[in-house]
Amino acid sequence: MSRRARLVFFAVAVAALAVALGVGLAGLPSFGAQLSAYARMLNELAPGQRHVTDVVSAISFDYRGIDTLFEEFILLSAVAGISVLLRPLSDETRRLPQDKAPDRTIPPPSPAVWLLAVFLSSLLLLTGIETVTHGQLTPGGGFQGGVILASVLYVVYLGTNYVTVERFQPDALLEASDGLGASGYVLIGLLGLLAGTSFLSNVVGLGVTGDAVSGGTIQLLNVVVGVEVAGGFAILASEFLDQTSVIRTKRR
Amino acid sequence: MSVLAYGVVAWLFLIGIYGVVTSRNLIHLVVCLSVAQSATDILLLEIGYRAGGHAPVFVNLPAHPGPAVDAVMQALALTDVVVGAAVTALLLALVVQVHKRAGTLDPDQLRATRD
Amino acid sequence: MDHFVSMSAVIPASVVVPLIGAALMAGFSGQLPRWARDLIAIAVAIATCTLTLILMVSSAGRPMIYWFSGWRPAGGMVIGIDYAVGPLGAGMASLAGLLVVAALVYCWRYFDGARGRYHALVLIFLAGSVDFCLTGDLFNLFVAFELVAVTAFGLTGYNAGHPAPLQGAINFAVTNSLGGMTVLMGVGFLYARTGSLNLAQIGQALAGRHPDGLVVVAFALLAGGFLIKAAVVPFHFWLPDAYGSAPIPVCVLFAGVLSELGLFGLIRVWVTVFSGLAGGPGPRMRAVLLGLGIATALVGAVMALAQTQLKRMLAFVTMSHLGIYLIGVGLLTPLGLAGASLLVIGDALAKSALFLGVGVVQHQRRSVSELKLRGRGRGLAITGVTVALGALVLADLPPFVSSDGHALLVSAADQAGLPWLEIVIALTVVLSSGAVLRAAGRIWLGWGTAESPSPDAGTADDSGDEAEDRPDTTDPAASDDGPEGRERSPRPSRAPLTMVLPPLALLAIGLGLGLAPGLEAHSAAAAAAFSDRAAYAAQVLGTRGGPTTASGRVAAAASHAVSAGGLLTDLGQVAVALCVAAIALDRRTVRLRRALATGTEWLRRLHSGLVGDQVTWLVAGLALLAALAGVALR
Amino acid sequence: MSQAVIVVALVWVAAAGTAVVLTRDPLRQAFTAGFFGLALAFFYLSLQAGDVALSQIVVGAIALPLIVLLSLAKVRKDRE
Repeated sequence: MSRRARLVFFAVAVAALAVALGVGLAGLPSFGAQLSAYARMLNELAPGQRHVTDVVSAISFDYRGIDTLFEEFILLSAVAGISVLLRPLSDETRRLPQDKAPDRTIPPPSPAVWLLAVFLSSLLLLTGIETVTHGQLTPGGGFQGGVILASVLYVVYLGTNYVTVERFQPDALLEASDGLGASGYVLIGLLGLLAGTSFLSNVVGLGVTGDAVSGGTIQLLNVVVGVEVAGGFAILASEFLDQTSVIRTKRR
Repeated sequence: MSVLAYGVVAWLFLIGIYGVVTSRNLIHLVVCLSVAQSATDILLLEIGYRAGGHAPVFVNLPAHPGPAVDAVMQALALTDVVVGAAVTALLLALVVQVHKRAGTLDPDQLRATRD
Repeated sequence: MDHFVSMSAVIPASVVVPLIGAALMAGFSGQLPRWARDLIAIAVAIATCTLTLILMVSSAGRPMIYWFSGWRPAGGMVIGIDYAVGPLGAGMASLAGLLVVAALVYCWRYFDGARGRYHALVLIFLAGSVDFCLTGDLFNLFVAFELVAVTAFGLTGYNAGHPAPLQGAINFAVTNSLGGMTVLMGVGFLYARTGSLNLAQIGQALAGRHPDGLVVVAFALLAGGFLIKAAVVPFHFWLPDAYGSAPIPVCVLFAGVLSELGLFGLIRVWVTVFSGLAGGPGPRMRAVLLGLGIATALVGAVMALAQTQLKRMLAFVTMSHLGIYLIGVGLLTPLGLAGASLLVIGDALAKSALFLGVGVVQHQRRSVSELKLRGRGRGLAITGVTVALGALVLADLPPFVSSDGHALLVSAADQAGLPWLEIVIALTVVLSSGAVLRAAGRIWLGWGTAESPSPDAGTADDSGDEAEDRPDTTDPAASDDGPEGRERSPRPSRAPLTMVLPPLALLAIGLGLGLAPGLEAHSAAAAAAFSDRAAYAAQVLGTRGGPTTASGRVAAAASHAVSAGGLLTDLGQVAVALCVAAIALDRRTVRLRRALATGTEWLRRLHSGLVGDQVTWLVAGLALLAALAGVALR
Repeated sequence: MSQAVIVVALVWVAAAGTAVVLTRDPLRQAFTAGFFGLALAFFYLSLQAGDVALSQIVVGAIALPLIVLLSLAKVRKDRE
């Protein structure tokens, strides 16, 4: 199709689809008028049954915990897929940028930048841990906290130097945390089977509602998800960073 | 109110697809796809909204807080946000490589799979 | 009951095993030697396949319901997520397991596997397929849809050094992500209407009601998403781009299960959710699905005949067979579903064998172009036999299992009063098998010419020279693989047995299944149980259901379906497919071929490989589907 | 009150989403996309969905724009 023909065809098609969507949306109950019995029941029961204050976390990690298990593996597959796609190919080399001028030493970052990085990274570290571990109490949890934790690494990069950090090769550690977090979710699920009930049953002591340690496996699952997501997002960003900074196409 | 709320869902979904169809740059195309994807999250949360409802977080509530909004739809939207992020990142990795191998980002210049 | 308690751990184990294996593979395989990675991944896949086979056998007669996190329904309301395990779903899952084993064994010597990430992705693909086949929850079905899709996108682009796989992966990812979005919107619509995410409970809430606009559009969005995955016309454009360029072992998984999952999702949701609607929507919906199936079958077959790039040809062959399955599924009768199921199994084995055979040729001769390979098959005799046999099995050569499926499908069409469907199916099968046989004749017998019949031989033909098996990584960590990693780079003079044998093993399994007695009756009983919405809902929700339909009656009808007449039809199909190949190779028919190539030029032009075109067709298809659903359901 | 907030958020989301699609230059689009991510987070907050809003901020307003920018940087570097 020429671009013009495609545009005309698309205009007709999208108009028809808009009508169809409109018909469907018009059948919805009016906005804000209705609450399903399922939702009402869970809102009522979850705090008492699961000793949580954030009902969303009870649904994500307990009532519908298997959804979140597969969600974590979607993330794991995306990270693995990106690592496959962005791996250095046979016509590419990994070269650290300073190779161009081997005798040049990298200037250390100025004290102000360094101080800021230390401050920011510790702040982010605390926020991330707090977000991960309080998932059952307040909005936030393993996923959100995990992304925050992953960002710590990049603040460290900012404060020091990408190349310096790269020398430590944190990749193996990040990969391990990605894989460990994901398998941790499955292993915690197996506790339920070992206790003679179902996979992913919440069989750990639930604690007192509102306490820092409460919610049983809901909290544990938040922690392992935090570990997985932190590793996964850090790998993700580092794969893209590698592409821009150290991976080059060999000259033929 | 309903018309506006649900209309935004259809609008974002369709304009996102419009962006995909007319895009001249694959990075632009991928971001447009994520706009269409956000329409689904909005739909879920709107279905779960209860006028005057409070967040499904049962802490520090007044004596008679009234109903909370639907926590189930929030849990689903949460999953979908993660799925959307995963797909977008994966697509961007593909785009970076295709630019290396085909030398262009214009989707209409990519002819490797033409029949 | 005791039996069920011991069995019940098998149900979660069927996803736990591949997931654990994948997570460890993703996290630690850098520390493992290469042979250990291969061995562990193969063991995990075999274990998963065995677990799902156990489930298939033990759920025959009575489906098994498993509630995750221990939340059983209370007061008629579903709280958690269930797996509703029946023989049909478990069988599909074990097929996925078998093909994953084949794909892993085959790649033992095929490529480095990107430090175990290939293994991790393949195992997650398997776990996602199992989840897709077993789940009884609509949103969980969406999650499985996305899980399978995300792994598949990454696997498609595995050969990231070439433009074609990358472009195929982009087209695949964009269209199928849109499919995921429409599925999720459909989920939202149904939740807003029924307040449930459980298939059985939604179906109960809708049963006996007259569908309004919301239900119609919800169906169109769900069905649209599944049909995109199933690559049904006009949603099919991504399939040849992705399957035609993915690495061979990945093609095996895709051609065998990926798109079939889309059809499985469609029929699962139709039966459990929509089939109880008032107004008897069955017959009109049948017309819609049959129409789509016929179009897909014929377009796929014609396009297959027009290809000379072997992988792309097999991709279109796959598509044409998806059309046939949709015809079987779309009859909306247990017998049709049973026929389609057996065909899915038999064809999956044959198509996988074909892809693996092409992989051997590519590995040894560095090309997948039928024309460039003319006469160069000598020395690859076993593979030649494999490819020819695979093509004949696709034409329903008895006594392979696909001929049983074909017989069931034909008798289902007869029972539905649509005997002419047999002709459509035969035409499709003959053309698509003929295309493969033509290629085999050219490559192994040196028949025909080395030039393309179509006036402007497509650029796609030339992309065959890609070398997938080169060690395409210089990552220092990857070369830690040691001597095994190096050994792979010089080309052995003969194809390794791990490449030559898996396709033959798959064909042998197809033969064994075809000789197994009572397979038709079993599959028909499974399909009858699958198609009974009321019984399904009763079992999931733990209520007393009405009488289950007489699955015995369907089974009896099925065992009569295989007759001498059916055998003759099958042999006739095989003979005509051979004739098609012979005509296509005969030098005297060059004019006929030119005319055909010119006549189908417009169809080839539509397959432009441009993502903008594909999304435009997708939007048009969704709108069309919504209109058709409106006519069919109301 | 909350009604008014929701209306404002809806209009903001629709406008920002449209702007993202119509911004054809990917570099500028990365910034409009971040802005759109914020709009979505604000809207989710107005619908009392704190968990989703937080996810949207970390993903839509930070992580994805960052990856888009990195992809752009790579593409520009290849062109040199």
